[in-house]
Amino acid sequence: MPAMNMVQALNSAMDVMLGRDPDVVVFGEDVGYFGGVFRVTDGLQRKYGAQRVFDAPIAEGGILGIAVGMGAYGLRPVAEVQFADYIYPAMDQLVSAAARLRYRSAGEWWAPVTVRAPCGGGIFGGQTHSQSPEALFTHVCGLKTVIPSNPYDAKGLLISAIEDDDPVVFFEPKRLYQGPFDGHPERPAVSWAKHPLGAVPGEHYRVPIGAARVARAGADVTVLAYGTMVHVALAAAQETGVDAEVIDLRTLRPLDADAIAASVEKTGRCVIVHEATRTGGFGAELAAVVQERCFYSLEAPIERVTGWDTPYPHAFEWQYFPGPARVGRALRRATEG
Amino acid sequence: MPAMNMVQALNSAMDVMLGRDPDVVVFGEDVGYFGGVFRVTDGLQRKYGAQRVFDAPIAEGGILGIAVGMGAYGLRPVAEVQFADYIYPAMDQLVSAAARLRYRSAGEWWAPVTVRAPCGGGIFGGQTHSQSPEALFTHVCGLKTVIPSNPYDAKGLLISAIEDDDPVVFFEPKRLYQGPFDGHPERPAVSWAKHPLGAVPGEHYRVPIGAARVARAGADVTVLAYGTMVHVALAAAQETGVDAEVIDLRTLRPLDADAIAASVEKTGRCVIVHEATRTGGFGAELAAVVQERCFYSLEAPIERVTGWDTPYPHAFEWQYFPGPARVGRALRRATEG
Amino acid sequence: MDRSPVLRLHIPEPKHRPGEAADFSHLRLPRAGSVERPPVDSGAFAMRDLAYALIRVLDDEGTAVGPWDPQLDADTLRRGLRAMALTRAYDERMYRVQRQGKTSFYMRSTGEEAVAVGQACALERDDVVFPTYRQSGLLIARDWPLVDMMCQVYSNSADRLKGRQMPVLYSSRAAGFFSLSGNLGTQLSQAVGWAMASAYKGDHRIAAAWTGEGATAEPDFHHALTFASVYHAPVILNVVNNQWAISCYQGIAGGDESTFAARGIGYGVPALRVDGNDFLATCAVTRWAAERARSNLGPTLIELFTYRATAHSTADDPSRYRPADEWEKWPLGDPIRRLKDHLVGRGEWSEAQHEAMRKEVEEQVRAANREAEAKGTLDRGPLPPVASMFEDVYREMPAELRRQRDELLGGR
Amino acid sequence: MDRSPVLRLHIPEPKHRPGEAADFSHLRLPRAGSVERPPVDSGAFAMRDLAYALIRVLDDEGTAVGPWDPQLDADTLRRGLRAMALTRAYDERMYRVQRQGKTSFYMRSTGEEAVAVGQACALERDDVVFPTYRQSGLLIARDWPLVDMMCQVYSNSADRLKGRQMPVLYSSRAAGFFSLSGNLGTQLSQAVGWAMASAYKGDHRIAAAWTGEGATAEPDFHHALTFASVYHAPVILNVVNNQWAISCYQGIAGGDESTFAARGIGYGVPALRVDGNDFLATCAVTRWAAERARSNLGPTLIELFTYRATAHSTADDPSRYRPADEWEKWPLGDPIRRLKDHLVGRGEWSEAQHEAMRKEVEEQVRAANREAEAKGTLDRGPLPPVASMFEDVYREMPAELRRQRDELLGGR
Ligand SMILES: Cc1ncc(C[n+]2csc(CCOP(=O)(O)OP(=O)(O)O)c2C)c(N)n1
Ligand SMILES: Cc1ncc(C[n+]2csc(CCOP(=O)(O)OP(=O)(O)O)c2C)c(N)n1
Ligand SMILES: [Mg+2]
Ligand SMILES: [Mg+2]
Repeated sequence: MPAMNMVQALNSAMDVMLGRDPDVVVFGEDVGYFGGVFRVTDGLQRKYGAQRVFDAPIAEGGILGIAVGMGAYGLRPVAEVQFADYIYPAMDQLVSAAARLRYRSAGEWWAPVTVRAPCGGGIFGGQTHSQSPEALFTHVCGLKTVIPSNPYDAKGLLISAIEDDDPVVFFEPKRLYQGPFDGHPERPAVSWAKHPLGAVPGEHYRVPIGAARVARAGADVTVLAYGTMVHVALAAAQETGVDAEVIDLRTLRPLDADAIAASVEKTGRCVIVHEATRTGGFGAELAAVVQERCFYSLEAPIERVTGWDTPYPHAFEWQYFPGPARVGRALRRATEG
Repeated sequence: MPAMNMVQALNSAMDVMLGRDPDVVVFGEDVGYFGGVFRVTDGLQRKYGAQRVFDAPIAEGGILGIAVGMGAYGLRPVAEVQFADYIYPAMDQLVSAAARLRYRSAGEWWAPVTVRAPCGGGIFGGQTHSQSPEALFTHVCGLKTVIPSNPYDAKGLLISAIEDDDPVVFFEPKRLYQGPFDGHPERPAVSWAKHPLGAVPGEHYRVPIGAARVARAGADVTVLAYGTMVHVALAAAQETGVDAEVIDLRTLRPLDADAIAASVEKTGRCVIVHEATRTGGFGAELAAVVQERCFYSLEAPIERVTGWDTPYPHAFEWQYFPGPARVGRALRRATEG
Repeated sequence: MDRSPVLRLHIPEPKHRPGEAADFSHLRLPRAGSVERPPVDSGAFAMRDLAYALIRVLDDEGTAVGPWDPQLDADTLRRGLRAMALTRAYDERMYRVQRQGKTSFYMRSTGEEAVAVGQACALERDDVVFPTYRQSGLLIARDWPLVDMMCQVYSNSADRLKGRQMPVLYSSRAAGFFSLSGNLGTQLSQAVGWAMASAYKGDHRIAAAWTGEGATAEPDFHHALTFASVYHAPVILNVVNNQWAISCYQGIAGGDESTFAARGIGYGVPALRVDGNDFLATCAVTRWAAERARSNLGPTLIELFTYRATAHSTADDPSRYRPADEWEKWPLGDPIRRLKDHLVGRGEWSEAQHEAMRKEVEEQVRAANREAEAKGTLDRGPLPPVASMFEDVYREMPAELRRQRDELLGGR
Repeated sequence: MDRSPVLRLHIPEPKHRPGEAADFSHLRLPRAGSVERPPVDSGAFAMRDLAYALIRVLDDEGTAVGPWDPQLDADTLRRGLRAMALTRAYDERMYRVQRQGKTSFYMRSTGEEAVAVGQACALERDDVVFPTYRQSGLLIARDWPLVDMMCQVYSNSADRLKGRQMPVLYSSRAAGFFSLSGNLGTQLSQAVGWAMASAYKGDHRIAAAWTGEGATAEPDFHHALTFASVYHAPVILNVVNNQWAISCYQGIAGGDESTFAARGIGYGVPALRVDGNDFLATCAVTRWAAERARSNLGPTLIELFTYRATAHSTADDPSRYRPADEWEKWPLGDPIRRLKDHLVGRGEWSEAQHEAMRKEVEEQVRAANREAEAKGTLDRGPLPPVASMFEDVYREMPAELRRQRDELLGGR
């Protein structure tokens, strides 16, 4: 099986879908001729032509607006927002249109739109190239939210998203594009080629939306994580020696609450990790669900390890980032609590 | 003291602030000559002139954009978004500009903007005149979020918001404008004149942002609520006979976590009520905080009673609305759990 | 540098307010027939003066004159007249049932019937329209059953939208009528996307979208013009300038500084400005734009100059913000009367026929309403099944929503 | 209706791509001095042809000609020339230190110096500017200390912005330079709001804002034009059309269909289009617009036609998407060379003086950089205190943030 990094895996997902389905079109700022500022759409315009893979004006709201219209026609648009930090101008079309069209028309019209956006810190992008705004979308009924943590899932989930008849917000942790990132910025990047989940089939396959994955089985504490933080959690477990069960959520909405509950019922303890700001982050929903479903199994407070409640500061990226040390301390607290 | 309904109290807050501070300006769609579709700015243009109270083009993003610029100049703009459901086009200016300006300029510039928007259901407004999107703002660091439940607080909080040097999103539960609403739509509206918190001083006073209020003292279970749901919770307590301590949060961010923790530590049980959709709603953050702070005092799972995870349907407003019966059942479950 | 005079803030004000007499003498209304009709492949720059003109076909005597006369046969015109009359009768009836408490809300398009009906006449039945709440006439012109529309207004048991939407926020895929949104403007860029998709697929169908002049300030108007221009989308973008946006006169949207049609020019989108109360003219400009779109020449922006004759909605009271006699004084008249006069002048219609038709459409509306009310009204039901509330949020109901539905049904 | 030909989707393409030779022969460049200068109280409609023209003062011999000649004295011009040269030298140095790994990122304005510097020359020092990342020349023209700018680029211990912003996202309230945002376009409507506030207060100060041509597609551009038009805001809205938005040529923003200046007309905003590489011309049009704004005549839209000579940023490689020789072939030349030639032609400058000045500004930059590096670089520090990360989220730090700060400091 070919080894792919996450950029290649995502590219392959679009390649496969453009090849299979003439209704798939791909567009966004710089995605056409250039192939995207992160090269995720590299070569696709050359292969499928400018009518199917094209550059769009710098207007995220317009990009989503036309995507909804194309979806209503019957296409499966895949729109890129260049950074998750720039998704806000598209908020109205996402919330008021994409997420509501099927409901308000009682199923007459719908918008099978996939919105891809790189998220998270780790590239010294400062506060406007590092954000993780997923919780603004997981609150919106009608939207699905997906965040992969590795090339294999990235491709399978993106294919599922494109084939999905509901709008999907698909966040790509940019720090993982080139290699698994265990939270230690000082270490040289490791290649996805050396990671089992960097083995990615070239052909069509799906990873289902709504199903979590056990990234590490363990007995002492359940760690709920997604995206970059899966790898940080794995590093923290290894470094602390805490026998953590690390669950890679993969999809935030619909949430695989059964998998979560099964694990927490087993371990009796839970640590939630995300890079997004703490207050009102998706970790809050996870904590609420866990205590609702597993109250009588819980032996310690559910811990949240998250980005601080500040914008992502350029100079303090690594003090902001919830790294293995912070996660490790939470693992200890949770297992000792 | 004059009896005021919530519309009058809010109007009085702006009147007082326009009178005291020449840097206060009020604008929005239909707020000028007409006085607002809910009459909240009625008479203010006549009294203070069109330069201070004026109509704006139908562009919530533009309204917030000019508000941020005015704030940067040194004014204290009070902008109305006609319905909270129409705040999404302003998302980028709120999140990327208003909330970030002070931080990114290290205090050189800031945007003391107050954004008022009627929220919540109860007027057969369907999915685009009934929303409660507060959780999209409570997740955003740099913003404060306020939701009053009565005329006295509404005036005092709005004055505090206008005087605040940070941007404040101020949601007004429209169902409470004319009278306290206990969740029984079939009952005729009760007048605020008959409610102690309908007695509102005509002059300047503040209700501090960040301080919750005990709406009803009780021993058996803590109910966390805000806006319309405070009254529903009170009705549920009365109807079930459960001795609930009902806390009116008033401010969601900054949250009065100490008041919450003190109550839950006392009662050992907690029910959270909001009208907004459940998944990722502000109730999730409340549940997370409560279990973090009071884990060892909790005797039953924290319950969330919320709007369903669907848009607000026109014909089923009252089946959607989390009324006293649903809250009452949660009170029973929490006290029996 | 000289720094006087001191700056001051300009706040636009309409010419007249309640208590004053309306006066439209400041309007520059070109003679009917006086505006040239450029070829459909003209560029935005070359034909830019049309954005400041006013295309009129019917003159003061009701005669069709000039290069924009669409030369419609009398049957077509009688059909249009009837659709306009039916729209008005429908509006009046629905307004009344709202007042009777049978539903929550209603919005009429009185005085603007030549917009939707006249433009429908220029479109193919399978072109898809992306309207606002004030183009119900599109459905009526496409012969969509009144009963179906009424069931939506009542949110009743036969409402295809399952009681989810406020009255008048119709949807009819079968009629090529896109689901109406309460969020102003959003349909504009969606229509462009739909049209781009149609072009991408080598389809024949074009799209048309409408906005009020007030909502042109929303970003979607800008996005629609930008994207339509860049990709030459086969779309017609219509601004219905009915002078008012709830309580705000069109100056608050920028109408004192320019026309709304002129917005198009700067984007390279050809723009036409038309007498919105002249059925022949609205049909003619739309035909021009449709031909342009179908010939891969790209989008057109049309401003339809008209007047909102009644309140914004049943929740509104216009006497609070505009002179009582504005509609009376409105110089472009009543679109129904004007088309009737034209047909009468051509010897193709008579006052008696008109009166009979008026009664007929009223009866048609009354009968439809009886049928619709039998299927339920908002105040008394029957309504759709309450559990349907949980459907269509997603294509398949996720587990959490099933749980919530069961909670509601189980009274837990 | 004839339904052929079948629709097809148009995707704009630039004339040339990598591997091909650049060619600008399609550009219509009016002769210098040939465009009229209307009175500042002209309406957008009356002067609409200027949006399609190109105001040029310097002719091919470097002589200032025509009605737009701002008749600047030689001292002013020499100051402008020096500020442009300093901007370029500063950019080159900062580009180099980024390449050396001393900071994360950098963006140059090479080839566009006459935009910021020429326009600064027409504004009062206390007017407030709302720039993008490519108008650092505004700070330099306002004599803001290079060391301070460099400390921002390094996010070092002396960075007034406490290491929070990416390089070049400066803020200087003292220089009337609004805090730069990474979110394209947002500053445009903010400038309009600031200008409205200034007008409301009876102030003298006006605002000016800049956007790239690419970002005109964002809603804020539309909002800025709409609100500025409606309230006659004393603001100058500038579109820097440097032909590229990262990898997208200006046609993707609509530039093949119209000019960006022309966008203004439809909103009733007078529009000027200017040779952005002609210092005299950029200064002259800005003066015109500033006089208009200060006379309560409202906003002006200016398109500055120029070329992005270098990469978008240090993260970009333009050889992947545009011909290598475009900058060389760009017919409007290098703004520094053009102003130098003009001064030399007037006998007010010489090649030797120019060379000396070039060395001088380089030395000035080098010295400043030594000073700045001594205060820290991103890679080696010292940086601001880490706890400062929690400041300025709110005016007062809320309890929850204090707790988080303590958690960080306590290593909990
Ligand atoms: C995004 C958004 N903002 C505000 C509103 C509230 N609103 C509904 S109709 C209306 C006025 C629209 O005026 P116009 O566009 O001129 O259309 P008209 O009603 O005249 O047909 C307003 C402000 C809304 N529905 N959506
Ligand atoms: C809202 C938003 N969307 C996208 C981006 C990413 N981005 C940064 S610069 C740029 C291109 C801007 O081009 P233009 O406006 O022409 O300015 P120029 O770089 O040419 O000066 C893009 C797409 C952004 N910063 N903000
Ligand atoms: Mg209108
Ligand atoms: Mg550019």
